[in-house]
Amino acid sequence: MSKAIAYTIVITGAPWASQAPQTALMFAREALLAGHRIDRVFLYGDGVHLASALSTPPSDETHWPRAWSEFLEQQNIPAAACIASALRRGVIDETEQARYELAASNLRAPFEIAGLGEWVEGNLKSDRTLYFHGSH
Amino acid sequence: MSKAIAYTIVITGAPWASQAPQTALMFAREALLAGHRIDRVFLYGDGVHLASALSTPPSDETHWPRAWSEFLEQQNIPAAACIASALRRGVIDETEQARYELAASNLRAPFEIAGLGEWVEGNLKSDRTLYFHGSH
Amino acid sequence: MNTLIVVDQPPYGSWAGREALDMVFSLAAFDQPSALLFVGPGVNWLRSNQAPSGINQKSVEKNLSAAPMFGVEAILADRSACERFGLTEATLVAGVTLTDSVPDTLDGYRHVAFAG
Amino acid sequence: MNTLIVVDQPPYGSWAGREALDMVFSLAAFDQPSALLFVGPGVNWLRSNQAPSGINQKSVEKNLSAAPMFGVEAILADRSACERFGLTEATLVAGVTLTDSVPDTLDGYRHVAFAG
Amino acid sequence: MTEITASSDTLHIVNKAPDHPRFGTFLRALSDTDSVVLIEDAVLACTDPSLRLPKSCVALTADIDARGLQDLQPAPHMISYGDLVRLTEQHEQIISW
Amino acid sequence: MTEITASSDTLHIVNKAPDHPRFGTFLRALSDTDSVVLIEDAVLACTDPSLRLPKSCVALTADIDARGLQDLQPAPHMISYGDLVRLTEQHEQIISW
Repeated sequence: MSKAIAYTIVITGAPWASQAPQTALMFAREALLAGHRIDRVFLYGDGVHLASALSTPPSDETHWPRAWSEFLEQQNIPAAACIASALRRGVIDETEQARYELAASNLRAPFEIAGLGEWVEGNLKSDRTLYFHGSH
Repeated sequence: MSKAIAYTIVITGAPWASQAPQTALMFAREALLAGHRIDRVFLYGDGVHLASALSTPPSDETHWPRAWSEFLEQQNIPAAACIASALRRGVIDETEQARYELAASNLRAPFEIAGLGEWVEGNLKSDRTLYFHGSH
Repeated sequence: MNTLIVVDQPPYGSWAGREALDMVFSLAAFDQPSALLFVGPGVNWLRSNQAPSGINQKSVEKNLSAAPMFGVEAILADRSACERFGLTEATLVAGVTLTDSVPDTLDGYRHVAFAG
Repeated sequence: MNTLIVVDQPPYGSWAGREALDMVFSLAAFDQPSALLFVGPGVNWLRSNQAPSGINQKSVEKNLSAAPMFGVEAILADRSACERFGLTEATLVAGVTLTDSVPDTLDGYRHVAFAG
Repeated sequence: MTEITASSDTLHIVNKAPDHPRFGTFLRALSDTDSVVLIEDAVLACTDPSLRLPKSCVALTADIDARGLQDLQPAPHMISYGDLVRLTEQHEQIISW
Repeated sequence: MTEITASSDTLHIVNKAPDHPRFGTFLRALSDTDSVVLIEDAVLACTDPSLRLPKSCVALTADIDARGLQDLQPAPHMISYGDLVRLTEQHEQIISW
């Protein structure tokens, strides 16, 4: 095998509107199997919906937010949703809930809310930044 | 003026991903001004994100979910988000929160959760069913 | 009040086609005359032998084949789109009626709608 | 590590262009060399006299004109797309460099990304 | 906009950019006597005279202005949101593309 | 898939259907020596021999199978998700369309 590679993975397509979270998860699993590292996962634009704690698909469908959460926790990979994208689209953590006096929060652990600086840092630190977009 | 017309309005595009909620609101206001009636508003597909109680755009941007809520309440127009679309996408009322043992609910009043039967009934009852889609 | 639901998005990459199917099944459940029309890349919903287990999705082939039983009056497809995507009688699912004129097909329905 | 952010969606109908702008401003804020490339209907972001108050949105013209000041190295646009959408020197915002070859432009950047 | 007479023809409301595949499907579905309103991204079609749009085609002023197309030559026929409501009064069959 | 040698050329990962405008932009951006992987809706491009795709173009098996394209003639070159990872090892410049 060639030398181990570090990836930053950016997901911009939402589950149940695109295949992006699915393809990205398959890729991420195979990358780890090949001995590579995933530095971080960054959700941008409509991709932030993957971090919803309230998504409730029918029980016979794959639950992409849960599948991603479990993968991130098992592999101890940090993951963040872009704060500007997330606030507009109603994906909120407890800090933002308090700041904006909202009735609830709905961010699924281990996702965090972070600025685009996390993405810039990923670009700099990782050997590759890979994007998984919506199909539209 | 010609005779008053009753509309069902269907929105399938999400705010901050499409212009659909904006165009639909402009249309709805003008329809009432022209003496027409809006029987109901139905959110389908990505359009259910318009019913998020947690959307928090920057304060200098139009808050489409709030603008729609206020319009619906002022005009006493019933509005529903499709249950199948909403559950997958994490738009949840208190009933569904209890049923699926979720940590929170995030449905903005006066939107309700309802089945596609509401849409079928709208088609039958209203003179026109108008769709406002995303741009993709 | 007959309704035509149109699908122009390809399968699996987005949910629009599935949500269009839900619409037409819902019309049928309320005894409203309804049909499906597949155009553009949407015709790829009609290819037989779809095997989406590798992408962890469910096939819609079964749902489509059950459509007439549930009261959906027709499954229509634009012939030129089928030809463009290499869909022949051998590879189309059963029960599809090909149309040579999308405008004429649309004219036959009081309501025409997309899922998104 | 120079980065090119590409915009191919038209303005106002979706948020993709604005989110692309946020990306390039963020790179500039962290002193990373970056540029914007507008292609296809995306070139319509570059038309002067945008007046979106009637649709209750903010114009991005001001943000774009501030881009060089914030350290964005270039605002590039595909010449053929500009021609297709009737964009001339008279109607383009200031500071845009037209490119005759998208492949050559892409080759000049280590990272090339879309916002969505 | 001047008064519109009642019509049994289809009203097409198009919001997709002209290079979106659905815009092409819309063009193919169009009959000679149909009415067309361009809204949102579809108003960009006014920049391309080679598109075969009917003479009666109109575009929403707010979307034209937003995109800086106020001074386009030849100028598109423009309507307000209120005019759009009137068009939906006059047409029983409406297709939103 | 056989072993791939290191390359300084671009790897294009395309997920849009062939009639999506971005697919056209991708085709125009393609250089002769670039590598191409079709994923998701883009695998439908394999049904259209008139598209000018490079001979080295490959498609994800899972997406081919999902869409019932297993028996397509001529058969597209197919790769697994693991092969896709190997292609990203070999290319420093990667564009996701």
